[in-house]
Amino acid sequence: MARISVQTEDFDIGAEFAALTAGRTDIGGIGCFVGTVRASAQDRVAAMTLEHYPAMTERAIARIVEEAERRWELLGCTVIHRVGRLTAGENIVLVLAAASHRQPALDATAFLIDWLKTKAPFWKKEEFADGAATWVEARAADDAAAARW
Amino acid sequence: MARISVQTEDFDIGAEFAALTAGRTDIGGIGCFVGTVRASAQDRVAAMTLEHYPAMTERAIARIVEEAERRWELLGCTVIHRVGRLTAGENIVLVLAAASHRQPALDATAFLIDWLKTKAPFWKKEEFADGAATWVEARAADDAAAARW
Amino acid sequence: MADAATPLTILYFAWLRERTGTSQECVTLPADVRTVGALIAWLAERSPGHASAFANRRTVRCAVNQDFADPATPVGPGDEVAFFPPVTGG
Amino acid sequence: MADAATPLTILYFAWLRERTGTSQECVTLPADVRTVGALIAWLAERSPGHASAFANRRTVRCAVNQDFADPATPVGPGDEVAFFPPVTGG
Repeated sequence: MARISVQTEDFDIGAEFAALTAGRTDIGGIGCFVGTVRASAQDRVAAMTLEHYPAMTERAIARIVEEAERRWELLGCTVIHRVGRLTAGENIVLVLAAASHRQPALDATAFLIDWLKTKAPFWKKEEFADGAATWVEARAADDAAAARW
Repeated sequence: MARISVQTEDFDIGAEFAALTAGRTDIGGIGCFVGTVRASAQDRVAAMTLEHYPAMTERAIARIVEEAERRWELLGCTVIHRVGRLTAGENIVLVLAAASHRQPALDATAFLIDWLKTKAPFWKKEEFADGAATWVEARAADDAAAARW
Repeated sequence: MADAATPLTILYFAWLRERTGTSQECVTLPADVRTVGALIAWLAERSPGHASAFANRRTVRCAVNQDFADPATPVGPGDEVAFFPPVTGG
Repeated sequence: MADAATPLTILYFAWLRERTGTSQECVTLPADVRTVGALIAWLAERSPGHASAFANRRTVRCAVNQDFADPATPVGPGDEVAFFPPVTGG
């Protein structure tokens, strides 16, 4: 039931909402999160490259979605994660979760992005304005966020 | 900075995301919630009419947004609430909150919809398939959700 | 400032509008009506519809000049006072 | 089942790929290498790049046949074993 995609091209947020809700009258709320490439004043990230483990990625995302479906009564779910080189301001990830009421929709959205950050095989390499490039290190805060659930 | 609109016409989710993030490279995450008219199998809501207090509504929403901006460092915020008659499946409300990281974006989104449900002057009258119509009663669960923050 | 003869505007929403049969009325207050609570007691006497609208005060909410108010909030000439049920938007 | 001579496929991602200088290699295991932990110790001997990739094992994660694994997870002929840093997507 869930739509899962790992792709290089950008996603169309409006079209994904429309596809998730088309013809449905049982949905009361849709939670959504979009992650984007941030270039803060300090670190001046110009771009990043997202590497992944193709044979495993969609399967790992499917398991995260199944876990969300076990925890909440979801009426639909979309996870799209981009890979390849993305420049500052570009979309990285889209999560949508639809439910009959807002609380499960919002909780499932937060759960999905927390677990994607810690349990799906993606790695980010950041390129800085001065030409340097480094692999992003996993954050303890992300592990703590994922462990809340 | 926030975009607030109370309107009869539908909103364009993709266009609202684009307007919020256009030209920005400081945003790391955008949280979103869309509320829709739900017609469950049991209660068979065919439509609802949203009444509001025009002189007060946008001001009440602006105060809720200001409170969110006091609590989280938001980089942008959109609240659109529809009024008038809406049929099953139609959009009611859109909340967007952008921040440098996902947690404030998601928390602010949940806060905004919780407070909108309890502190903005809107009233819903539901029409059922059999022609009956009743004013929706406020839910204790909504007060509890708003009081969490 | 408005003088004592300046009317108040009273607005009703949702089922308070339906029960009173009006969305808006202008009233000139007796001198002893100086709070939302006293105003409700006074308005409830105006008609059976008003009495019905204000019968269960726990379900009535109020705003004075577009700010949420409570029974102790002062009201006076020139104010806009709105009565409505607990809100149910979002 | 694969016999003992069937090679394993080893995949490396992110800085493990950069340090080992390879994204994929096929290896035939000695009979005494039967777990992820033993495999790491054995691979670390293959080159200075491999030694560098596995120098700090706390920062190395593993999947066996596309499932997350730990040092005690069994490995054997025909398996696909991937090594990578803690994930940072989303």
